Amino acid sequence: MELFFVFLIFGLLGVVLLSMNALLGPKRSNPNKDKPFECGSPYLQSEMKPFPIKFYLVAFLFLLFDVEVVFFFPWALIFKEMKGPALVIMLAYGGVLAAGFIYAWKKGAFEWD
Amino acid sequence: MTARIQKQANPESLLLNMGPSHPAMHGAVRIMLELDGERILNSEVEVGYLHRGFEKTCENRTYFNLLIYTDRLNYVSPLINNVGYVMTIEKMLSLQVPERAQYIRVLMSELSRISDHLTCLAAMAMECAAFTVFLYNIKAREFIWDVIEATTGARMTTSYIRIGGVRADLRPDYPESVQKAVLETRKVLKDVHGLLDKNKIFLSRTRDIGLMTPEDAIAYGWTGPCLRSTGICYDVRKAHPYLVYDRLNFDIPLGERGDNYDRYMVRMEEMEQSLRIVEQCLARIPKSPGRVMADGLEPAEAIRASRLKKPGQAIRLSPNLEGAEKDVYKNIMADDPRFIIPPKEEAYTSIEGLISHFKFFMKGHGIRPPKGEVYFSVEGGNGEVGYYIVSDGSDKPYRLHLRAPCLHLLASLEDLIKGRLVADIIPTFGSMNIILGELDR
Amino acid sequence: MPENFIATKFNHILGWARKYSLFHYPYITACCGMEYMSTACAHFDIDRFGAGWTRFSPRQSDLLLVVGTISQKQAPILKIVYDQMTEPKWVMAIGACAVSGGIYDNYAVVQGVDQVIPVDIYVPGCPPRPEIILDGLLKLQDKIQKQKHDWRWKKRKS
Amino acid sequence: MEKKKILDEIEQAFPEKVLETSAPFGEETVELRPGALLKVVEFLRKKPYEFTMLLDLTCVDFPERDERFEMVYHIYSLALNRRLRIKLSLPEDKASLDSLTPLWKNANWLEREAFDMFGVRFEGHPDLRRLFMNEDFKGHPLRKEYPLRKRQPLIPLRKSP
Repeated sequence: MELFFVFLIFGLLGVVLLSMNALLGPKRSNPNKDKPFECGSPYLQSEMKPFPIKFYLVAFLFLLFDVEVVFFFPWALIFKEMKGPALVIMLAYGGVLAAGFIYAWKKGAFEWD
Repeated sequence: MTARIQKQANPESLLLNMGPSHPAMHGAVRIMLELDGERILNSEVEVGYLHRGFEKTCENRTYFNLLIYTDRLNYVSPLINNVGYVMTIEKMLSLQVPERAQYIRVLMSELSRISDHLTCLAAMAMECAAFTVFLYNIKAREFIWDVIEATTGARMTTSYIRIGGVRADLRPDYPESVQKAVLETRKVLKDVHGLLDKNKIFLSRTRDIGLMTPEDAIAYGWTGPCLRSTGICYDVRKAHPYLVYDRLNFDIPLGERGDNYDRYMVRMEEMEQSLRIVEQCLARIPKSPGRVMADGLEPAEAIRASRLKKPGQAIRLSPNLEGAEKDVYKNIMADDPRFIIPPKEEAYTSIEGLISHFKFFMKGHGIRPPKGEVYFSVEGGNGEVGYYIVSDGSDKPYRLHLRAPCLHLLASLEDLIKGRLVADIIPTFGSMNIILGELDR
Repeated sequence: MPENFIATKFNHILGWARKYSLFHYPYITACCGMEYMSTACAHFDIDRFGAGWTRFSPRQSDLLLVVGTISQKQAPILKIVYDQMTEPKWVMAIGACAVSGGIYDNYAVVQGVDQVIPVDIYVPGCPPRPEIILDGLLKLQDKIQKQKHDWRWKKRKS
Repeated sequence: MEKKKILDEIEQAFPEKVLETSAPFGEETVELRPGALLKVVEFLRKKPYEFTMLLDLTCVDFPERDERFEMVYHIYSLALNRRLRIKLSLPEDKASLDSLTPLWKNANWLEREAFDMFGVRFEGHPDLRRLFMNEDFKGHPLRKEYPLRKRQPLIPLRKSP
C-alpha cells in the first residue's frame, strides 16, 4: 500500500517543480532569443546541415547498452528469491548482448574516422 | 560580410563558430571551423575583439602616464611588461639604476612569471577537465599575489616599477612572506606533477597533439616557452642579459617534440627555475637601512618651519608613501634629478625639491628622451616582449610599438589544428597561453 | 485578507528563491578576468553566496557578469548573448572598462557597457578586488529581494 | 670592431641599395631603398649571418616628410645572437612593397596588421585583410590624422542612463 504513496508523492513533486518553472518564469521574447546560440558571433551558414551518420551510430549504440543495464535493476531486487536459475537467465541475456557488442566492435562501429 | 572560410568551404561541410565568448577562447578569439563530423578541414582565426587602441593612446600620453597601460598588456604577468617598458626608456635616457632596485625588479618579475605560468596551466588543465589543478594553481597564485600586494599595493596592476628604479622599498618582513609563497608554490607544483604528469587522459589529450617542428617555430617567430618546447634554446635573459640576470645561475628547460605536453612540461620546469632565482635574489639582495615611518612634524608644520630654517626633525609622511622615505630613496631610485621625482621630504621643505617635483609633472617638461628610436626586449611569460619607441624629443612618445609574443603564437594555430579533431583545439590553444591584452594591443 | 498581502508575501518568497540561486555567465574579455578567477576559486569563494555555478551558455544563466573591456567589435556579440539569456536576468558590469570605458577613451572601446545593454550593478575598480565583486553580488541580491517580480504567465513583448 | 662588420659587409654587397647604416644605442640599423628588401633579406638569411627569425615588423607615420611611411623590420639571428633593424621609407601615394610571407610565416599577420593600421599594401600577400578592426571600418586608426576618439560603432548605442 505504501508503495502507492511513494509514487504519488514523487510524481506530484516532479509535476509541481516543472509547472512552477513554466508558471512563474516571466516570458519576454525578442528576435534574437529563438536563434541558436553560437558564442554570440554572426552565423556562418543559414540552415543547419545534416549531421554525419557517425554521430547517430554512436548515439544508438549507447542507447542500446544503456537499456540493457536498466534490466539489471529489477533482477537485482528479486535475485534472492529466484535462487538457482537467476544467474543462468542473466548470463544468457548478457551473452546475447555481448555477442552484439563484439560484432559491432569488429565491424568498426567504434572507430571514429 | 563573408569570412574567408565561407568562400573557401565546400557546400556540404558544417561551418561552426568557436566564438569570442567561449570559455576556452580566453574571452576574445574567434575560430571559424569547417568541419566534417569532428574532423577539422579548414579553420580561420579572427582576432581584434580586445583591440583597445593602446598604440594610438601612447601617442597622446606622457611617458610617465603610460606606465599604467603597460600593466594591462600581458595582464597575467604585469610586472614584466613594466620592466620592459621602463628599461627601454632608461636605455634612451642612459639612466643608471641602483643595485638594490635591480634585484627588486628581478625578484618581482620572477614572481610575476610564476603567477603567469600558474594561471596558464590552471586554464589549460581546467579546459582539459582537470578542475582540481585549476583550484590548486589559483590557490598558489594567491600566496604570490599576497607578496606582490604587500610590496606594491596592488594585486595585479601594480605599475610599481618606475623609470629609474622602483616605487617603494620591500617591506621589512618580506623574507618570511616570500619564503612562505615559495614553499606553497613548491607544494602545489609537487601536487600538480603527481596529478597530471602520468595522467592517462591528460597524456592522450596533449601528447603528440599540436606538434610544432623547430624550423616552423622559427618561421612563425615563436619565442619563449613555446619555442623552447621545440628544443631551441633562446631565452632573452641568457641571450641578452639585462638587470642582474647574468649574476644569477639558473638553467633553461628545453622540450624535445614541441607538442602540448612539452609546452606544459617546459612551463612547469621554468616555474622551478624561477623559484630558484627568487631564492637567490633573497640571499644576494644588498641590504638597505631599516625603514621606519618617522613620526615627526606634520607636513604642514614642516613647510612652515622650513621657511625659517631647515627643519631638524623628521617629517611624518602619509602611509601610502611608506617605503619611499628619504634615507631609503637613494637605494631604490636613480639620483638623476632631471628624470626622477625628489623624495617627498625634500619636495616639502627644500625649494630645489619643490621645483624639480613641479617641473617633472608640468606639461611639456618631465621625462623627455633625446630624438631617435630604440628597441629593447625582455623575457616575458610567453616570449620576447619588445618595445620599439620612436621619440621626437617631446614628453610624449612619437610612436610606441609592442612586439607581442602571443601574436606569433596564435598566427600558427590554423596550421596546428588542421586535420585534427575539434577537441584538440582546446589543449593546443591552452598550452600556448594566448593573452589578448598584448596580442590585440 | 487584503489581496495585495498575498501578492507581496509571494513576491518576497519569489525574491528569496531567485536571490540565492543565481547561475552566472562570466562574459570575460580582459584583465578583470584574472580577478574573477580569484573570486570564483577557493580563496574568496563566490559559492558561499549561492552564485557559484558557472554556466557558459546564456540559456541556463540568469546573471550576466560583464568582466573586462568591451570593444566596438565585441558590442554586437554582447548584445546577442544578452538577448538570448532566459528571463529573469540581471547584469553586473565588473571593472572600470565595463562600467565606463575606464582608461581606454579612444576609437576602439565602448565607453561603458550600459550603452549596449541595461546594467543592474556597477562594480568599480581596475581590476576590482575579489571582495568588491562579492560586495556587488550582495547588493544585487538585496536588489532582487526588494524587486517587484513579474510572474504573469502570459507572453509579453519585451 | 666586430659589431661594425655586418653593416660594412651589407654595404659592400649592396652598394646601390643601402642608403645608410648606423648604430644608435648600439642597435645596428640599415636603411634600404624600397625595392631592395627581398634581395637583402634573402642575402642575410644565408650561411654566414643566418638571420632566420623575423622578430617584428611595424610602420611609423611621419606626415610632414614627403616619404610618409617608414617600415621598420627587426630580424634576429639565433646563430650569431644578433639583432638587426631594417628601415624603408615609402611615399604615401605608392605605399606598397613586396611581402615577406614566402620567407616567414608570421609576416602574414604582421603585414595584415600594418595594412589595417596604416594602409600600407603588400604585393604577394595571400589575403591582405584587416586584422584587428572589422571589415567595413573606414580609415586607418594609427595614422596621425585619424582622431583619437572617432568611434564607428557596429550597433546603435543606447544613451547610457
